[in-house]
Amino acid sequence: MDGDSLYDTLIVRRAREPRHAGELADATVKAAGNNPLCGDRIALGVRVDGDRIAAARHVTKGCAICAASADLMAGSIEGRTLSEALDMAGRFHHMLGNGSPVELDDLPESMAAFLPLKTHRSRLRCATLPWTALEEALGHD
Amino acid sequence: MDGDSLYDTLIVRRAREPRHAGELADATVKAAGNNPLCGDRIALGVRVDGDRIAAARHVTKGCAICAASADLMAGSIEGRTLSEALDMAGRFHHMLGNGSPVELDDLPESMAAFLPLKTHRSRLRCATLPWTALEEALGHD
Amino acid sequence: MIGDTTLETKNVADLSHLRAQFPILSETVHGKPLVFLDSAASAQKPDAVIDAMSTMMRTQYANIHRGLHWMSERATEAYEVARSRVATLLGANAREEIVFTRNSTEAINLVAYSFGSLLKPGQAVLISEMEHHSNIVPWQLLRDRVGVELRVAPVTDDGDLDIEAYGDQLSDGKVALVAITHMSNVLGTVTPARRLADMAHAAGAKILFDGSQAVVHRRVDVRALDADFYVFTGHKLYGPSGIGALWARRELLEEMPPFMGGGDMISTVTFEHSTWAPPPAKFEAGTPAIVEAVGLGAAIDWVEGVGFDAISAHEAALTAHALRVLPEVPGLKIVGRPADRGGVVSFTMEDVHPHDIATLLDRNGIAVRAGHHCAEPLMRRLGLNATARASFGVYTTEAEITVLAETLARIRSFFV
Amino acid sequence: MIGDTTLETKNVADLSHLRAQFPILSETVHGKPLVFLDSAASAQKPDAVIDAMSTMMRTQYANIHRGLHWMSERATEAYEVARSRVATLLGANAREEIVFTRNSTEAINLVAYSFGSLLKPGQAVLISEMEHHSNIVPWQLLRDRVGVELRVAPVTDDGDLDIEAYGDQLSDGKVALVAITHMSNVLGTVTPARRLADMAHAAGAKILFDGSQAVVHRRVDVRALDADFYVFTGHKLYGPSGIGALWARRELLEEMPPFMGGGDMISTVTFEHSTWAPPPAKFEAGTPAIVEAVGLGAAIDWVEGVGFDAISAHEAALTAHALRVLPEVPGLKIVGRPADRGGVVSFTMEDVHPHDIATLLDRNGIAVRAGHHCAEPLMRRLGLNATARASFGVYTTEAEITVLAETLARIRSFFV
Ligand SMILES: Cc1ncc(COP(=O)(O)O)c(C=O)c1O
Ligand SMILES: Cc1ncc(COP(=O)(O)O)c(C=O)c1O
Repeated sequence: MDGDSLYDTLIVRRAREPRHAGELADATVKAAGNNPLCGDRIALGVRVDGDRIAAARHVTKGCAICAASADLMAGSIEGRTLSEALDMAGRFHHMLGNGSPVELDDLPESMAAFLPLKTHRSRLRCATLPWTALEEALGHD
Repeated sequence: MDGDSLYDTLIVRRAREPRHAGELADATVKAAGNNPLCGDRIALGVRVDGDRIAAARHVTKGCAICAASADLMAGSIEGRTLSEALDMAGRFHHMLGNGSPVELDDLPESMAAFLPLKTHRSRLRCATLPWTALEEALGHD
Repeated sequence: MIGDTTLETKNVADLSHLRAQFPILSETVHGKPLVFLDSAASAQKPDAVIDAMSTMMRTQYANIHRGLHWMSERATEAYEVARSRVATLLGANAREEIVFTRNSTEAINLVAYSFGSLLKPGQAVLISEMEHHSNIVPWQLLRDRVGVELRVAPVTDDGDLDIEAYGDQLSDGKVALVAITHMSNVLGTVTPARRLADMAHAAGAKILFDGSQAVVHRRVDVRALDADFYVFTGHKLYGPSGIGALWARRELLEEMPPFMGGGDMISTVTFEHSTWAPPPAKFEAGTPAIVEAVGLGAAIDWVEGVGFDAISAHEAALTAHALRVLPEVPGLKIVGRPADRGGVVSFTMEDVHPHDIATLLDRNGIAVRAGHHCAEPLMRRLGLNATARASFGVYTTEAEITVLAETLARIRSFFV
Repeated sequence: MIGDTTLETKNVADLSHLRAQFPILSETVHGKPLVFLDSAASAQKPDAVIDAMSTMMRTQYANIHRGLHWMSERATEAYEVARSRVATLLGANAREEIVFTRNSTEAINLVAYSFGSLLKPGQAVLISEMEHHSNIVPWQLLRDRVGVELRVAPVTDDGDLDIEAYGDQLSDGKVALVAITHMSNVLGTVTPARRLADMAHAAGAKILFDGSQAVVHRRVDVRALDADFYVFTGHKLYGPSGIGALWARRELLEEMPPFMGGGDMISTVTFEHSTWAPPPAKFEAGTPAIVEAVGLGAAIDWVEGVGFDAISAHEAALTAHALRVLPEVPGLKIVGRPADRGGVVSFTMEDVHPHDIATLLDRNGIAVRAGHHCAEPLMRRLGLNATARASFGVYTTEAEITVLAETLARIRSFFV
């Protein structure tokens, strides 16, 4: 679409056909994210096994960016340790922050799809909402 | 003073050495004028004899323009009928108003000293205050 | 109204001449020419306004009132001339009936604080379901302060005010004030203002119109409407930010206590007791937005130069065009079908969130708004979280609306 | 401070370079070059400010917040950058502690309404005898609304705050808030702010400084002052009209209820109940003065570029010069001899009313203010109806003050 890298096919596809959507019946940790400004809403369920995330699922009602971010996040934290997941959250925030260019090394390559948001700051929260919910979930663990 | 026609020597002289200042012991009509914005204050006493102004005196505390206007007014209304005096008041207001150029015919020539006030609208009330007090005095007669 | 009376079709050169007066319209966004369809949020400014403001600051600026020197007298005069412009715009009886505020919001809050302080528990304020937050929250704050009741007249499924229900709300005679929009910023609905005023008055209520949107699109005459209060905001009327106005009947302004205290609104001050200047000064505490008032005056001059007949015909044509081409976009639904409407069109598109619509339009240079448009209760009534909204100004062209529709179709195809 | 550290004596070319940035300074008045000695009422604007405003309106304007498109994002960013500039100017901990208002007056009224609504009968607000009406009337209105007591700390014959009496007023612990000027607009008095804050805090009171004059003349650091609230107005700081700011400690802003209701200050709205956005948004209802905030940011940049050290040294030199040459004018009396003063000098002249002084100066191109300067109670304390006041800006020259003195001498000779 007119050379638009923001709505990367990845983002649109994941928003339309999420792979990690749904309730997690045996979740050990839950969190909700809510952006009153635009009505985005995410419910996150995580099953923690020891210090590892065994499974993560989300129910997202919102824009494509939020939905795709939630789904990509859920996929990428599964199997990671808690501290690895929190570290990823930090990197995600940093990637979209005002700071210096980021090495994406430790983030799944797919996350680069959100980079154009740096020039759409009003939409930043759509992408970071799932990660903020995750941080809250694990912080409250 | 730098070609200044507003502070015409007439105005400055009359402010400094008024000819019609003071209380009028046997005044039949009194009125007070007050400009809270600048603190100008005038007390006017008029003795009306039949339909004629037999005498007029003022006590003015204020700027030179107000003081001179009060004194020139008092001088020019003495001996006039009430309706002549009110007419003069109307002409004075009109002279300084936004309207068309005025014939000064029926105003004493001295009044022309106030004409430059047309470009100092913030000072207009200083000159008109005595006349407004007069109108009030006679209106209340 | 569509056809040869529009600005555009009458003389296309007119519109390009007119567009040339808005410097921002030649900007590009993400490499595409700017298509600005967000005028209901805030309109762009013609040279006439920008220049009036800079010229004042470059050649004739000083604080107003109480200044005895030339610059101050000139500035005071310019400020008061702007007040007269507003009075003429609204058909007010006198310039003293115009109070300058920052915007509509402050004007409504002024009434809520000042007129509101005269209300008593047992009395009610009546608003509608389609109000902007600016015409809801001040009354909630008043309710919580004073204990009045806050009533809400519903809207129909088409997005019109439910007149019958409005009448019912008035029927017990407890409503002291109706505060209602003259035109909805979400649906474009133009309310039947004169009828609402008559009904309010018959029930013993005063009526305030939120004219933020209406004043831009049509000639408003507060006397013909028989209004008691009318508010609008300068930045939507091609004027500067930071300036708006309240019109109110002189008797009301005289009765009402001051809102804010400070310089210029007093007659005398002692520590024990102060007395107030007559309106409008009583309501303009402190140094006002002097240059902005002058800019607003220039905006009004400019708008009057174009003419409200031409403006409303142009916007009616644009709106008709939009209502023709937008529904052809697959999955697109127009929100609301009001009986009488202005140049504001809200829509949703199946499978695409309004925020994604807005961002993708933006990447094509097209500026629309998406969200709740500061009208959450209306959104809730409509069963929506958000809509996308295209809104038209005097500089909007049919071609731009066509581009909008085409781009929306491409966006949609991208998502399904 | 006088001498080689001043802008002027350090490098005369500097000042003419600087004056060249103020287009209005090359205007003539009644055929004479403008000598603008009324900066304390409102300062003139440098090109940097005028251009920042026009450029924004020409190239990058839209309503801020909630706009997802490029123009809106750029405008929002510019607005928030301006907020950061204000935070830096005042030494605030965070930009969220800055609330944009129209002017000082609105900022004080905001505190009086919002913080004031938390006060109870039995508590008191303490002001001083040298306050501007803007820092008197809002507290009178609060007194009448809420039933608090309004106390007044006297000034000495020199025009300083009577510190002992100030302490006495605080001693019963009933004072909840001190609201006091940081610099008098009549006498030039700079109050010992940190000491006043310490005394207020020791007595359990919060303290608000009216920085309308102070912020122009000196570097202000709200943390070093240990202030709780600080207000100023943009138009005196070489910025646009229509914009000012309130700084308050974050905890206070969080505790305080909203002042006005409307768009942008809410979190969610239902008719029953609304919740508020966090500060500063909670206090900025409606579309703010966007372009004016950006203009204020440009003014602060410009002022910081000149530097507060240079500015205060320059103004100290000008004031010293004025205090040397003015008393040589026959019949002239300087009003007030405060211990610490800024670039504002009030005076009277025997046999010539201040209004006549102002008008006659004006006819010579010299702009001063005359009247009660919105400080009637102070005038009454000084036994005066009015004074004439010359006030200095960064562009004022010693030569202009010399011309003032010479012209005053001629005026006086004309009257005696
Ligand atoms: C000391 C002081 N306080 C408050 C104000 C009020 O400022 P504004 O009119 O911009 O609100 C002024 C200026 O007039 C002032 O000098
Ligand atoms: C209908 C309506 N009312 C009120 C407002 C508030 O205007 P402002 O933010 O300028 O106060 C707006 C615009 O946002 C509006 O569209």
